[in-house]
Parts: sequence; structure tokens; C-alpha cells
Amino acid sequence: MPVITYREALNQALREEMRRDERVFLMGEEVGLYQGAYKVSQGLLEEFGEKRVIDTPITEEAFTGVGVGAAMVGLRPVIEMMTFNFSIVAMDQIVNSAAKIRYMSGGQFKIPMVIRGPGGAAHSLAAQHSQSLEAWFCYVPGLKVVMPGVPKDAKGLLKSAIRDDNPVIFIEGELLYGTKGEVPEGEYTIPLGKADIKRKGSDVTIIAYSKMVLLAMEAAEELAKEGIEVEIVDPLTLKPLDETTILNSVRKTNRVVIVEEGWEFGGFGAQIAEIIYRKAFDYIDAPIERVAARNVPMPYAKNLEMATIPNKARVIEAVKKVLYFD
Amino acid sequence: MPVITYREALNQALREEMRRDERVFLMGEEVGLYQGAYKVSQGLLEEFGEKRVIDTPITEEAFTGVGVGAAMVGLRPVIEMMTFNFSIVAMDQIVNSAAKIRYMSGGQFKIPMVIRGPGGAAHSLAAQHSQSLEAWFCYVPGLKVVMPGVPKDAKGLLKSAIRDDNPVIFIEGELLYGTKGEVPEGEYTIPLGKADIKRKGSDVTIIAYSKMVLLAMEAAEELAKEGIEVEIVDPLTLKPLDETTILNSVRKTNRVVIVEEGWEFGGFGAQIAEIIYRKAFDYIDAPIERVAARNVPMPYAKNLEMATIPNKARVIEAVKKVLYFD
Amino acid sequence: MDSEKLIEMYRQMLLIRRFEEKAAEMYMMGKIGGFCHLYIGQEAVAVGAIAAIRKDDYVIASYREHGHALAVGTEPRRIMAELFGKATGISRGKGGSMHIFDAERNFLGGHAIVGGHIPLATGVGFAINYEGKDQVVLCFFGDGAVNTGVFHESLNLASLWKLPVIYICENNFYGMGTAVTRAMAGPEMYLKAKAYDIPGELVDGMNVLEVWEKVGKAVERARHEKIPTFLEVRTYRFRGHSMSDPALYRTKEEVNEQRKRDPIVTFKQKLIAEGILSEEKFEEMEKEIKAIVDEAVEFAEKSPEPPEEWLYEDVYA
Amino acid sequence: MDSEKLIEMYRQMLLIRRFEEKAAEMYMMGKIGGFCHLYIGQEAVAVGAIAAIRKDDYVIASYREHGHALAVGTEPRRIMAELFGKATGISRGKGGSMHIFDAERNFLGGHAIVGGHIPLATGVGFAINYEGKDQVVLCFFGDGAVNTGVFHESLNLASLWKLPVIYICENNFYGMGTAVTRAMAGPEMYLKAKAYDIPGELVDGMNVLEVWEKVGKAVERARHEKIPTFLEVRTYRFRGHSMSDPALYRTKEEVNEQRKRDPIVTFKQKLIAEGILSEEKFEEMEKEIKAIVDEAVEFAEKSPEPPEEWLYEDVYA
Ligand SMILES: Cc1ncc(C[n+]2csc(CCOP(=O)(O)OP(=O)(O)O)c2C)c(N)n1
Ligand SMILES: Cc1ncc(C[n+]2csc(CCOP(=O)(O)OP(=O)(O)O)c2C)c(N)n1
Ligand SMILES: [Mg+2]
Ligand SMILES: [Mg+2]
Repeated sequence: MPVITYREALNQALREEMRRDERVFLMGEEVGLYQGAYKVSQGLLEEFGEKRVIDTPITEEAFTGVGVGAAMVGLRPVIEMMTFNFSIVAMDQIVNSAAKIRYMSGGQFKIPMVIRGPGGAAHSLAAQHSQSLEAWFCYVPGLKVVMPGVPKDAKGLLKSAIRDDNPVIFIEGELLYGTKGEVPEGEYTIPLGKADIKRKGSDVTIIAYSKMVLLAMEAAEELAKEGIEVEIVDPLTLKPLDETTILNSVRKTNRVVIVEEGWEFGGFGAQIAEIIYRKAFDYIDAPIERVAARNVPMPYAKNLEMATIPNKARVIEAVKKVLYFD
Repeated sequence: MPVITYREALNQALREEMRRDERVFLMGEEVGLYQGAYKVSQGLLEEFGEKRVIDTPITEEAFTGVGVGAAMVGLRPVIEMMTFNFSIVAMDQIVNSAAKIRYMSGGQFKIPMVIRGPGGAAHSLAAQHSQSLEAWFCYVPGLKVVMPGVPKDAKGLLKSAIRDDNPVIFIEGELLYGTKGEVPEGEYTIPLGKADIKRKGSDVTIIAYSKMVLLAMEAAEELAKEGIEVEIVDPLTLKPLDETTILNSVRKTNRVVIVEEGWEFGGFGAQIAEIIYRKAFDYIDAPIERVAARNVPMPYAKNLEMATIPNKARVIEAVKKVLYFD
Repeated sequence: MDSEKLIEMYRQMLLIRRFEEKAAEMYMMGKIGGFCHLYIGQEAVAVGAIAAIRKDDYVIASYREHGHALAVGTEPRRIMAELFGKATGISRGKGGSMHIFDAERNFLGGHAIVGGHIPLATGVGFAINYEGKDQVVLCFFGDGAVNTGVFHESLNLASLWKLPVIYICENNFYGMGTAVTRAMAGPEMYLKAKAYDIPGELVDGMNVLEVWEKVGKAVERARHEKIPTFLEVRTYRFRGHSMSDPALYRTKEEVNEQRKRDPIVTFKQKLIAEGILSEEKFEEMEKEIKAIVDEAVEFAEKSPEPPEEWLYEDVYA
Repeated sequence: MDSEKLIEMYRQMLLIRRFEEKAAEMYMMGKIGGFCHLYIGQEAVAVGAIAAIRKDDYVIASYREHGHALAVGTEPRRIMAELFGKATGISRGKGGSMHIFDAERNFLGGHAIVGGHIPLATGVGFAINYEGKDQVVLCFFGDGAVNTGVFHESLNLASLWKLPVIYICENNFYGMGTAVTRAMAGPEMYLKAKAYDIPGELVDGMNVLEVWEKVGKAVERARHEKIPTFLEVRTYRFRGHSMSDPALYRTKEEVNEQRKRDPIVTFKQKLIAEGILSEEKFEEMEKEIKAIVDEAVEFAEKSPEPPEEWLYEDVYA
């Protein structure tokens, strides 16, 4: 299988879907002439022209609404948030238009639309540019939320998201764009709503998504040296969440660590944990550990940033804790 | 003790704090001439004049930012959201300015500001006007979140919120404004971050806030007839959360029901549950039950609306479930 | 314009008026819940504007949209049933007064966040160009919406991208209880179009023919030259902001003065003066409309509530 | 204007230029992280504008704010230490390049959401009036911010409420890689002030004296008549948008053409022509500034990282 970057995988997905369906277009800041702030849309303007790759002014609220309006009358917009931090100014359009129009209209309209871009922290971008908002989006009925961690998933899921008839929040990782992985040749899709077991193991289940999958993999390898076999479940889609795969793993290992990049208090991991406790209470042998960002706005200083976001040591410690190794 | 409405209690709090401190002002849509969309600010324009009771255009994003700017240089704004649904368009100012400026500036500025107004569903207001957003606010470091359910708490907490040096999200209930309760005579405050036991009981703990406290009380009375003694813990402040009071009750009853008006998936109750499981795992005799809104945009039709939001029957059922009565 | 079209305009205005009066009655009886914003006094705006477009053009509006829905031809009974929250409502009882949608008639709702639907209209304009079509979009909103940021962002996009959208501000001089002059700097608001280099015009919203004519010109520009327009249409609402507003912020005198401009009364006088309709025919029309509205109520009344299974439908496609 | 003030303006511009050049160097060496937006080419704007206000007035800016902080008098070493993420940084190492704050000098930051600080400035203006004071606020932002809704909402409020705020758009002709003409309809952007019934003016941002003079007039209006102003100050950034932008969207020729307008070079020529400063004095000043900047780096380099306990400080007051 060819090895490509996460960025290229996304680019391929966009390109293939735009070739496949004339109604798909890409809109956002710097997606065209600049080739994308993070170069995900590299070359698309050249191939598809200004009609289908549209640079916008800095008006997230308006152009997200433009996406919704266009979707109402039959197009299939892909709206790029330069980063998801800026989706906050567009939140009304996401929550009150994209997510609700289908319901409010009694099903008369559908909103086949993807809102995508990087989320989470990169390096030293400080408080306003380092937020993980998946917990917010997951809360809103009518939205789907997807967060791939590796190139293969990124491509297959983005293609499915574009084909989905609902508004899909598709959160990438700025620090993932350069990471590489195998991606199948030719056309494939990965269904939304289906988790993936990224590693088989019998001792403990780590649930991790997006960048945190890579962290979990690293931790798992180190733990394997100590004879601890970790199973890693990557939900891929956070909403709708594949509870079955998660619960099956939990029922097998009886011990769970949840790793997320967002803040711990009110983070999406709390909801995953609550579901596990509620639906597999009798299978849980130790309180679930959560590894998440510290509850502070992201500090700029490198050392403080490092202390804020999850790292391998914290994941390992959490695993040992659920195994009562201390 | 005098019996007054929740609305009057809030009005008294505003009035007293505005008398006490010249720097406190009230700003929002229709707060002045109109006397408040829900009449919480009745009479304040007359007493304090246009300087301190300021009507705004429909520009939530800008006037929330105005509050933050004014707070940075020493004033103590109270910003009214006509309803918290409209705070979504102001979210960037709440999250990126109000909550973060203190941290980003290394503590050079403080933002003593209250953002208040009704949240949750009223009657038949449909999807865009019936949202509970506390889960979002609680997620954001730098904010405090307060949700009183009865007049006494509303008054005492609003006074504390206004005196607090941090941005406080103060969510009232549109359907609570007309409800009555005893309120102490004279000056008093209720500290932020301290839960209140609304009812003593030994069989099961119900954790409920805002309107849901009233529902829990009704359910508890009915359950009492069947000999089930419910303890009701009202967190009052959701962030910072008084874990001690909650955990003490849980360690006593070993059974928990959490009632909230927001959506179940990703709702704040998930975080409360997760804390309880993590910190009192060995004390929990049955999976925690959550009673929350169904995961749908709010429908308009009365019967569907009723089927969406928590009701007494569902609370009673949940209590019986954690008691393994079925 | 031929008499038939004039008569049809009158008929539509009257239908809206009577429909809204009945809605008010039903609201008072508790048959309708939530927020209910009547269109009484503003009828000439929706009717005149919508008379200027084709069936395949698009219309989108705020929460004060019963009139627009009636003007595009949505069945009164389906709207009334929606207000009643019934299964037969045009939005299956899930939208209510503020969220009337009619996909079949290209009526895109019914939106309750002030300003929030303006970018949607902009997006529909974008889609029309994208597909190489020649439709147009009429986007109706209140004076209050002109202060929201998203209005300005949208006009900038429409001008930049040459979108066939006509932005129609129904300036009824109040945003809830706040007079326009207390909320908006530079009160000649149609001049704001200049900032975006698009045509801006003032329109007398109490004169259905003027609305029709000026919207018509804007529609031509949009359809054939892809030029968006911003229209400030001055009108007045004779009732409170919503059913629960006693409207204490304005004087009886002011309202009475405005009532003299009643678009239905003045248009009727014109039609009589020009011999287009006789008093007799007016009577007949009143009866016909009364029957329609009564039937709408009966239909709504008799319709079932939406079944509880519907709760989880329409969340996802 | 007396020569001393002219010389001081020159000195400040030069300090900014050299500081930013050094910052670029340090960024390339990996000493500075994150996004780093240099002010090179735009120095005359901050320096000219801030020369027109009093010490007790307020200044607020976007993420491209090193220059403004230096112009209000924040110690270069404290800024450099902030860029290095050190404990001695002006924001304790927590803010970084985009979030320089200096409470002592009424410098209100450093904000990284485009347009997001414009309402804050508006609120400070509100507070000034509230307290019956006569200060003013200078609010700096880019051409990209003029398209954001919150800019428009804010100008409306400032005009309605008569706030002493001067809104200064530093039009450097690009918002990241997007030329103004591709992002903004009606490119004579200072005319947008008309929509809000406030003065709007065009200013040559490469001429520090013109900036000083025109901002000065706006400051007078704001201070004494409570009239807000919107200024479009035309300038240019000689570097990319941020340190990671190779700026492929514009030609070398264009940049070279603009470099002829270099505000420092042209001002120097003027000072020499008018005999205000000799070449010798210029040399001295260069040395003095080089020493300051070098010392700033040394200070930053030697300063400790913020201790981990600080992580949880400053979340709440
Ligand atoms: C963003 C937002 N803020 C506040 C409200 C509450 N609200 C509903 S209608 C209204 C007044 C709108 O006035 P205008 O735009 O003039 O329209 P009109 O009602 O006069 O038709 C307000 C403040 C809202 N729906 N959305
Ligand atoms: C709301 C928002 N959207 C996007 C960005 C990403 N971004 C940062 S700076 C910038 C360009 C701003 O251009 P301009 O306002 O002209 O200021 P300049 O950088 O030229 O000084 C963009 C798009 C952001 N910070 N905030
Ligand atoms: Mg109005
Ligand atoms: Mg620029």
C-alpha cells in the first residue's frame, strides 16, 4: 500500500469526491490561491477552478451560513475552517441553521454539508488558537462529528462525510497533517459511526481519537515491553458513537483509559465514560481513568503547553492505575 | 420571611448591587425602556438612569465584547442575554475574550463580569429558542457557571456573581421567573462554588439544578409516600463544582440520579456522573441514572416538547431503577 | 399591470390580514403556543415583493413569516395546523409559528435568530450561480437585523460574488420595543448599501404597487445582471412585537397615525377609485377568505397531534 | 512639532524594525514558537498614532502587535522574553507573540481572533464615558477585520453612544494571502464610516507625520466631542503574513515597489534634509538600539521558563 501523509489523504478525498460529484465545492479562507493555510487543498483550484474552490473574506459566520443555504437547495458544500477555533464565530450557523433546519422543517430540507479543518493544539499557539471543541459539537443533535487520527481513516471518512446527507463536523489535527501512513490504492470509504480497533489487547482498553491515537499507540508499545497488552479503540466518529465496539472491548478487558486532547472538565471523555459505566457497570474493575488537557486556557510557553496536553507518561501512568499497579 | 418571585429576587439583587457599587451597570436588549423582555430589570432604568441601564441594538457579539472591555478597565458589567440562545452569536467574546484574557495576560487583567439571562426551554418555543448550554460553558476554563432554581438562591447567588472578579455565566429559567419562594429579609449572599442540600434523605441522591430542582422536589414527595427517602443536592454553581457535598451525599445513599434539562448526550450530567464514579466508585451500588432532554432539537408541538424534556414520571422511574425496583 | 393581478394582490393581503387576526384569536384561546409574531400592517411588503418573482425563485424570511408563506401560496390550513402544532402542519408540527417551511414552493423558512437567515439567502444565491441558473432570492428581515454583524458580512459576499439576492429590510420602526433611531446610527439605512457597492433604495412599504415595482426592478437586475440589491421598505406593524407584547413603548396616537397608511385600506380605495373592483366584489372576497380561514382553523383543530415516534425522525436524513 | 519629538518617532520606528528583525532571527533559530507576525513596514502607523495620544489613553491591537507595545513604551526585554515564553515575559510567558499585554501602560493586548478585539475597544470607550473621563482608545486592526461582522456591530455602537474610540485599520493590502480587492466589496474602505454616520478618512501609513496629524485630529474629536472615527491607514508589510508564510501571492516587483515607500527610510531622508539629525547621530542611534535589542535577547535567553505551578494561576482572579 502506498504511504502518504494525512494531508495528502485528505487532499485525495476532496479531489476524488469533487471529481465524482459536480455539486461538491470547497469554500473557506485561503483554500484557493494560497493552496490552503495548511495545504490540504493544494492543487484543487488548478483542477476545479474558481467556481468550485472559493476563497472567502474573514467571515466565518456568513460563509458557514452560505454553505447551509447552498446545501438547502441541493449543493454539497465542504466548508473549511482555517482552524476550528474560528468556528466559534460561526457557531450560530452551525447549531441553529445547519443542525436544526431539517428538524424544524419537518424533514423538508436536508443539509449535506461538511465543515472541516484542524482542531486542537499545535505548537505554542496559545489560548485562542489551541482549543478542542468536539465536546461542544457532540452535544448538538443534528450534527455528526468525525475525528480521524491516521491517513487511511482521514481519507475514507472524509469521503463518507461528503456523501452523507447531514452536516458533518470533520475535525483534523494540525500536527497530524505531516504524519504518514498506509492508504489503500483506489477508491474506498469508511462508514461513519463505526469504531476501529487500532490494536488488539486483553489487559486494558484505551479509547482515544485523533492525535491521541498516536499517543496511545506509543504508550501501548512501551507497556507491551512490560507485558501489558493494551487494546486501542478509536471511535473515529464521535457522534453517532459506536457504543457496541467500545463496550465489547470493555467487557473483555474490564479496565479503561480514555485519552482526549480537550479539557478534562466537561470533555467528551466524560460522556464516553458515563456510557461505559451505565451500560457495562458490572464489567468495570477499576474506575475509568481519563487523560485529557488540564483545565486551563492553553499557555504559550512550551514547557507549560507540554504540561497541559496529554503525553505518553500520563497515558502509561493511567493504564497502570486502572491495573492497580501502584 | 417574605415570599417573592424568582424574578423579583433577581431584580432585588441587581438593584442592591447597583446601589452598593457605582461600577455595576446593566446592558442588553430591552433592559431599559421596555423594562426587560422578562421584566427582570423592571424599574431599574427609573432608579439608575440611562447611564447604568443600557439598551442595545441586536448585537450580542459586540455588546458582550463591550462588557469585557469595560471590565478590563475597572467596571463591573452585567450583560443580559435576552435568552441564552442568543449567546451563541456572542460565543467568541465569551470564550476567547472573557474567559481567556486573564490567563493570556499573565494575570494583568481581571474580568469581573456577569452574563445572565434565561436558559432552557419555555413553552413551545421550538428548536432555536429552547437550548440548554451549560455544558458548553462549563467546559471553558476561566468561566464560572451558576444556575439557581429558587428565588432565595437566585438573589444570593446573583449578588455574589456580581461581586466576583471573574466572568460568571448566570443562567436563569424562563419558566422560573414567576415561581415563588421565601427570601431572607435584608442583605445576604450565597457563595459561589457551594452546593445546597435541598432535601435530606437516605435512600437515593438526586442531583438537580435550575428548574430541575423543582421537578426533583415533586418527585421526592411522591416517592416519600412510597417510603423512599430522596436526598436532593442542588449544585447551584456548576463550575467550580462542589464535589465534596455531592460525594458526601453519594457515599451515604450509594444511589444516584442526575436530572438536567440539557440534552443527554454530552450533557453536563455526564461530567457529574463521571466524577462520582471516579471518586466514589466503591460506594456506587447501581449505575447512575440520568434524566435529561431527548437528543433531538426541540420540537414545537406541545406533546412532543413534553416528551423531550424531563418530567416527574421519568425522575420517579429513574429513582426506582437505581433502587432496583423493577 | 392587469386588473387580475391587482385583484390577486389585494386578495393576498386580505388573506394575510384575516389569517393573522384569526391566529391572534386562536393564540388568545391557547390553541397556539410559543412566540407568535403577526404580520398585520406589513402585508404589502410580502405581497408586493413576491408578486414580482417567478414560481421557481426562492423566498426566505424571519420568524414573522406567516405572510410570506401565504404569499408564496402555502396552503393556509397547513400553516394554521403548524401553528396548532399538529401533524398536518407544513413542518409536521415541529417548527411552529417561527419555522414555517415549504420546500415545494421554494419557501426556505421561518428563522428565529435575528439576522441568522441572511447568510442562508446568500448561500442560495451562490448556488443559483453555481448551477448556472437565473433564479433570484428574496430575503426578508427586520430593521433590527441590519445591526447584526452577519448582515454586513453577507452583503459584502453578495456584492463580491455578484449574487442574485434581494435583501429586503422591512423597516417597521421597531425592533421589539426599541425604536430604530435608538438602535441604529445613520438612520437612512438604505444608504448602507453604498458600503458594499450595491444599489440601495427606499421603498414605501404601505404601497403594494411601489413595492412590486421596485422589487421588480431589483429582481431584473439580479436575474439578468447578477447585481444584488438592498431595499429599505418602510412599513409598520399595527400589533405588538409578538402576541405577548402590549407595546407600551409607542403612543396610541402614533399607531393611529400609522393606521391611516393601512396598506389594505388604501389599496382598496385605489381599486375602487379606478373601478377595478366594486364594493360588492370586496364583500364577496371577504366571505371567500373568511371561509378559507375558518376552514384552516377547522382543519387544524381536527388534525391529530404528531405521534410520539416522530420525535426522533428528521434529526438526521 | 519640535525636533525632539520627531527624533523620538524615528527612534521608535527604528527600534520596532530592529526588534522585529531580531525576532525573525530568533524565530528561525527556534527560540520563538507559534505564530509570529512581524510589523516590518508598518512602523509609521503605530508610532505616528501613539505619538498623538496621552499616557493615560488606551491602546489595543491584534496579533500583529509587537510594534504597538514598543510604541507605548513596553520594555523590549519583557516583550522578547514573552516571545521566548519565559517567566519574565510581560504576560508571564503565557501569552506569547500574539498576546502581549501591558496593564501599566494601558496596553490592552494582543488578540488573535480577527476582529475580536474591536468590541473590547468599544467597551473601553464606553467605560471612559461612564466614568466621566476624557481619555481615548486607539484600536488597531487589519483590513481583513473590516469584513467581520463584529467590526460593523461595534462601529454602530460607537456612533450611537458617542464613544471616544479611534478605529484604525492598517490596510496592508492583504489579509494573509488574500488581496483586499478579493475580499472586500467597495474598496474605498474608509467610506464605510458613512454607514455609521461617523468621520472616515484615508491616511498615508508610510508617512509617520501624516499618521500623527490625522490621528491627532481624530483624538481631539474623540476627547472633546466624543466623536468616534474610522481611519483607513494604507501601509504595507514587507514580510509574509507570519514567519511561516513565503508570500507567494504577490510579486517581488510589487514588494520592491512598496519598499521605496519604506516609512523609516523616507523619514530619515526628511530628517536629514531638514537638518534635524546628522548621519552621525543616526549611526549612534542604530548602535544604541542594537544594544537594546541585543540586551533584550540576552535577557530573554537567560530568563527561566515559567515554573509549572504557574499553570493553574491566572485562570481565576
Ligand atoms: C440574535 C437574537 N437576539 C435577540 C433575539 C430576540 N428578538 C427576537 S425578534 C427581536 C426584534 C427584531 O426586530 P426587527 O429585526 O426589527 O424585526 P421585527 O420583529 O420588527 O419584524 C428580538 C430582539 C433574537 N431572536 N435573536
Ligand atoms: C476569525 C478568524 N478567522 C481566521 C483567522 C486566521 N487569520 C489570522 S490573521 C488572518 C489575516 C488577517 O488579515 P488582516 O486583518 O488584514 O491583518 P494583517 O494580518 O494583514 O495585519 C487570518 C485569516 C483568525 N485569526 N480569526
Ligand atoms: Mg422591526
Ligand atoms: Mg492586512
